[in-house]
Amino acid sequence: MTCAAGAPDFCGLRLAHPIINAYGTFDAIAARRAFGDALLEAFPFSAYVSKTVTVAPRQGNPPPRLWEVPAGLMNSIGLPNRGLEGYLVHDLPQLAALPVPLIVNVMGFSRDEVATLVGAFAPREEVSALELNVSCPNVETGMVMGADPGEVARLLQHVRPLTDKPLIVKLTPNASDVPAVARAAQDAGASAVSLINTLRGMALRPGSAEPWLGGGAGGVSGPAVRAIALAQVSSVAAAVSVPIIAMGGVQTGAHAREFLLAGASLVAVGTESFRDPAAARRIAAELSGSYGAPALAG
Amino acid sequence: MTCAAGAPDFCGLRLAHPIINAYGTFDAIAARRAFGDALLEAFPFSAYVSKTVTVAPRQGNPPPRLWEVPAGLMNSIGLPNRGLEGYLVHDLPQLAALPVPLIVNVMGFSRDEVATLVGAFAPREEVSALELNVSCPNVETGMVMGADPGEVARLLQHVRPLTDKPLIVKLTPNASDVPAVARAAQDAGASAVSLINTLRGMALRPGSAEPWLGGGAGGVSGPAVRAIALAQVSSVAAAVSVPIIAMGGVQTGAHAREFLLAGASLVAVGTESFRDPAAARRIAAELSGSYGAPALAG
Amino acid sequence: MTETLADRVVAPFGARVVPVLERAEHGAYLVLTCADRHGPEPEPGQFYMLMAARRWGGGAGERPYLPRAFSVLRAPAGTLQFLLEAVGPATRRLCELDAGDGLSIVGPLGRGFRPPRDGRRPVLCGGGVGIAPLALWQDVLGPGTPALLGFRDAAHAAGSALLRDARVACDDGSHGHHGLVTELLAAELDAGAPAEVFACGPPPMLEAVRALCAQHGAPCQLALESGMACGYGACFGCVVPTTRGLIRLCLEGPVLEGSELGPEAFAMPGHGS
Amino acid sequence: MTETLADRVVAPFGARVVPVLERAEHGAYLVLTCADRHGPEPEPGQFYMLMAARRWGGGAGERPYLPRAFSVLRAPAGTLQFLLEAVGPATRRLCELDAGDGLSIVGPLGRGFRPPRDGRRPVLCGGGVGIAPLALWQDVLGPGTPALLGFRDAAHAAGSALLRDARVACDDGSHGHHGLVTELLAAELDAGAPAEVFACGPPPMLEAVRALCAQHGAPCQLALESGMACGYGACFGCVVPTTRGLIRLCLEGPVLEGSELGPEAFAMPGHGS
Ligand SMILES: Cc1cc2nc3c(=O)[nH]c(=O)nc-3n(C[C@H](O)[C@H](O)[C@H](O)COP(=O)(O)OP(=O)(O)OC[C@H]3O[C@@H](n4cnc5c(N)ncnc54)[C@H](O)[C@@H]3O)c2cc1C
Ligand SMILES: Cc1cc2nc3c(=O)[nH]c(=O)nc-3n(C[C@H](O)[C@H](O)[C@H](O)COP(=O)(O)OP(=O)(O)OC[C@H]3O[C@@H](n4cnc5c(N)ncnc54)[C@H](O)[C@@H]3O)c2cc1C
Ligand SMILES: Cc1cc2nc3c(=O)[nH]c(=O)nc-3n(C[C@H](O)[C@H](O)[C@H](O)COP(=O)(O)O)c2cc1C
Ligand SMILES: Cc1cc2nc3c(=O)[nH]c(=O)nc-3n(C[C@H](O)[C@H](O)[C@H](O)COP(=O)(O)O)c2cc1C
Ligand code: FES
Ligand code: FES
Repeated sequence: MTCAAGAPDFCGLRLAHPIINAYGTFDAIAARRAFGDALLEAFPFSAYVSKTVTVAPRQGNPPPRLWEVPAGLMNSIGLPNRGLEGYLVHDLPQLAALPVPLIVNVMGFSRDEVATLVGAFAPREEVSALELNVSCPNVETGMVMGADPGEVARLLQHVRPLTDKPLIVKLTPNASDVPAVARAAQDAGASAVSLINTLRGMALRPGSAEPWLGGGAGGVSGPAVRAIALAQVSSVAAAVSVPIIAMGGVQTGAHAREFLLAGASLVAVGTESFRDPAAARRIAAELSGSYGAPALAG
Repeated sequence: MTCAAGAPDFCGLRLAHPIINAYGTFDAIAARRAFGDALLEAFPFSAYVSKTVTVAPRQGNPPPRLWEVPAGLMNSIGLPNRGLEGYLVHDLPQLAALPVPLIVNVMGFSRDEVATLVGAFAPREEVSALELNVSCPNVETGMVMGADPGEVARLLQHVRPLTDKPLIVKLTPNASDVPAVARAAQDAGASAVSLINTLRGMALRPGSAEPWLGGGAGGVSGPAVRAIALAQVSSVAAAVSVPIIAMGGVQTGAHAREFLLAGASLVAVGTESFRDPAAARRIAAELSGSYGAPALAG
Repeated sequence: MTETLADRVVAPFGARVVPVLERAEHGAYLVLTCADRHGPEPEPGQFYMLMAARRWGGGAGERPYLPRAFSVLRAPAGTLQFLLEAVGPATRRLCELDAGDGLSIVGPLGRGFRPPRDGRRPVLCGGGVGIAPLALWQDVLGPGTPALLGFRDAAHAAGSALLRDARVACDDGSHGHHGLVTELLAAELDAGAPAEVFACGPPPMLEAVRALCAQHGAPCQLALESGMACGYGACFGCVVPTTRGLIRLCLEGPVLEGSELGPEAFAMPGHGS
Repeated sequence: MTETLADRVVAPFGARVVPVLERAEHGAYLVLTCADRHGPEPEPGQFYMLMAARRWGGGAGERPYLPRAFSVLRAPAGTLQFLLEAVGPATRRLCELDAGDGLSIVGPLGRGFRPPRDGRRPVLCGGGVGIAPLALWQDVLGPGTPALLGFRDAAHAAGSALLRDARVACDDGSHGHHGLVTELLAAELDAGAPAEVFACGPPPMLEAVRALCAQHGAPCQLALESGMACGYGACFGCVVPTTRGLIRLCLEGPVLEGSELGPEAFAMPGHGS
């Protein structure tokens, strides 16, 4: 199921290249406001995954939500979103207008909530695939569901019958045996798995014993976690045959290629997009070998 | 059980300051060869933990054993050591001559092997405490034993009766529920716990799909893992009342203080000693507030 | 996309590396001028995300890693100017840059100042490095626009030369009024015709300005700070509490209406210095 | 401690920051001279672990983080000289340093060259940046000691001026003998009295030297490379396979006897360039 740097076929979707966005790290609606139509003309991802949707609207965690770590970022965003209704009314029409297939990431606090979300998107033609977030380290159940193979299997058995669309399961890296969870997901009907989500971390407010982040703990991403991500992707690839979306600290085409060599079908770019909103374009170009270093622009 | 930056009492040992070495990152015998007696006069650690001893001698993993990651190091050393007999004959007499208490780190591939090791050191007056390595990510059983509360409890029940010395359990960070493992260790008689060991990682040989490290996967340490370590120490501190030895990316007195604030009694310095063999002296001085930045020496 | 509002100048998509043309010290501050021949002209109050093109990282505590937000100070003919104060690893690295070095920029970003309402006369009020966005705004509003600026000491008060006819308050009495800039502002609000205040500075100063303007019934537009990772709405990290709930400052601000803010907007760690 | 052997000059305990005094380019190489008034005089073949005192990090791929090993080239009166070739993030950063910049050093470390045995005449053989440890050794052995040096091209061959009366082989024919330095060595071994060879260079060259010397029954001392994290035996990372098993190169080397090495010592990724 791995593919070279060419045009990949992912769960039946034909994509222009293997680089997509990491869930929750690129708000295409906001980016459109910041960069105008140029964003659509040079859209950097071959598929777009929207930020996690929950049944009820969420404000997210109180600020501060960010802490810079050596070669990385720790965040405690807390899944702010308009809720299912708000997403269907406000976000979906705008995201459907993007020039690439749309993957919707959903999260429920119980199996029934996940079923509600999957059921709501099942009939939507605008939606090419669904992703189940069972790994967000910021919300109690995410940690628990995604860390246990049995829990993941029961969830999949519950929601798999509700849709024909590809169902991707995002794995948590904070588990003793990630490949076992991946295998459980595959055996219960997952079409693909994605990893890694952020690693649980913490920072203190300088000079105090209080946590810096409004949400207490946070999740670490960026280059600091890349070697850890590569190890997990490689072990999961040895355990499953469904396609893998790999991510964690990808900054260059060479990094993306390493994840493909380790067994991934697609590679997602997250934190690097914060340093350059068009980073994924450069990465896709480097991957396909067509990239020349730019001169000074000024 | 936490202590401020003063002279800590750790499991009955009176130590000059809270900074010790991270297991396997400082070979005092080798350092004595490189730096001569100056090492003993300015010994940077308040207690010395020797590299993991196994029953049989081990060559360790084939090279390459090192890979530099962003803000950190990945290693796959594989616990090279002379074995129990060699340690008792060669290493112990030399380490007993160090000016600080000696903690011996042991690892067995079965409960009986651990018992052999604990039994062998129990009568040795030169040894102030024993540490059980159940977390080394380079050896198959380490991952398994340390990730499961039941396994750890059974191990402790087996070896706790064999010695009156403090028994420290080194936890693995590659577990779904590290506090549960810590609690199991405490309930089964562990005198203290230490964390974090390295996080499982991997690198590829440039331009190939083969792993770079001779041992395949490796363990990530250094500043890249500090926020992750702080989160784990903080959760473990909330779960146990025995003292905690904290480590992971400590580079400054401020970092050490954060671990103490998060609930640790001692702080270990590992990778930073590779950048400066006397780093722990600076860190201890910064912690006690007596450190002035040095001028250019040349 | 229905939410695309023509309420701002939009940035080119992607980071561009431009050369630094000049560095000029102004007491405790540095003004960095870079070329940006192809970028749009920024509006007063907009900002850019900046990184050194080389060696961004490896500073104190192995940081910086992410870019940082900086208000545009002025933008004369195909160039951009930023006002920097070295407070941490990123600003220290930027302050090392010299002519010819590369600067990675994304912007202009965010919503800047809106014109004063109801014919009110504009009053500018800045504190410390927060005077930066007021310079370009004063150029647009007209050189006569009063600028009340507060600083810590003489080395910082040197920055007041960057605006026209600034009236200065200094904490240590070394320069102008001995006291807080909000004392100058209170007098100014009492004195003249109905005013609208445009302010930028440290959170306690902004909170004092907000409270003072509320007392005087004067509208105010406040340029806030908040820890940002991306600057373009991607990370949801920069939120501040408002009467509309938590909003992304990089997208809805950095300039917000005083009337939609309460004291809690200025009481968070990491929001401003 | 029974294993403390007086087989080496020991280093002061701890890293010290010393100022760079001079940078001098020699074709593709840089010679960096720093002060080290209080350090001991190094022995030929010993090495130091180096880091830039500032901005060590934030280079390509967010590296370097760890220090790197460098042979001492020469050590005239209270100074140290290193020969650098920019091949990655650490060497690139070190090559940026200029007079006045701080260099963090640990050393001298390791075991250097031992004198030739049985009255054998010494022959030096170096390749590329591996000529570095031979310079000080030639000074000690005497200026007449033959030095056979191999380089890739003319820009690199410029480094040959750092030794006395060097005979040069160049891959591209631009300088001296057109071919491999081991061809010069074979001729030299055939020619004179029984020799002992001292060599340093890329792994394939060292392996060729080892095999050639074995053929000729000439002992050889080879200065090897290996990826190092600490340089003082702490990390067990730098091991190389020998007839004694895996040994820590930083502690037992970097100079090893050819007789204890086989081809596998030169066939590992990360061991030399
Ligand atoms: C819209 C906007 C415009 C701005 N304009 C200017 C300007 O014109 N000129 C100017 O000098 N500054 C400006 N700033 C402020 C500047 O972006 C910040 O001061 C910047 O963070 C400094 O980075 P640093 O690395 O130097 O300092 P930091 O180390 O980032 O320290 C700055 C503050 O960040 C917090 N902090 C400390 N450590 C961390 C960490 N590890 N992770 C996260 N937060 C941490 C603390 O609260 C600290 O006081 C502006 C900010 C915004 C949002
Ligand atoms: C005893 C000794 C003496 C030396 N003397 C000299 C000298 O006098 N002059 C000199 O120029 N050099 C010398 N070297 C070599 C020098 O230490 C190395 O070339 C150094 O690693 C270069 O660092 P870098 O970051 O520039 O390049 P690196 O990126 O470290 O590349 C160098 C090699 O390291 C490997 N590598 C690549 N990426 C990584 C990674 N992430 N982690 C680990 N390994 C990686 C590859 O094999 C690569 O070819 C010596 C080495 C030793 C051991
Ligand atoms: C600010 C931020 C917000 C994120 N939000 C989500 C999210 O809503 N859902 C999710 O599954 N993962 C989320 N992630 C995790 C990313 O999808 C990704 O797994 C992780 O950042 C590793 O990739 P990177 O190192 O390239 O950023 C978030 C990451 C960041 C940095
Ligand atoms: C080279 C190296 C070797 C190590 N060997 C051991 C070991 O033998 N036993 C053990 O329990 N931990 C070992 N560790 C883990 C360290 O004790 C420590 O947990 C880890 O490095 C985190 O601390 P640091 O970031 O300060 O290095 C080793 C770490 C390194 C870098
Ligand atoms: S800085 Fe990322 S959303 Fe505002
Ligand atoms: S480099 Fe660490 S043991 Fe040799």
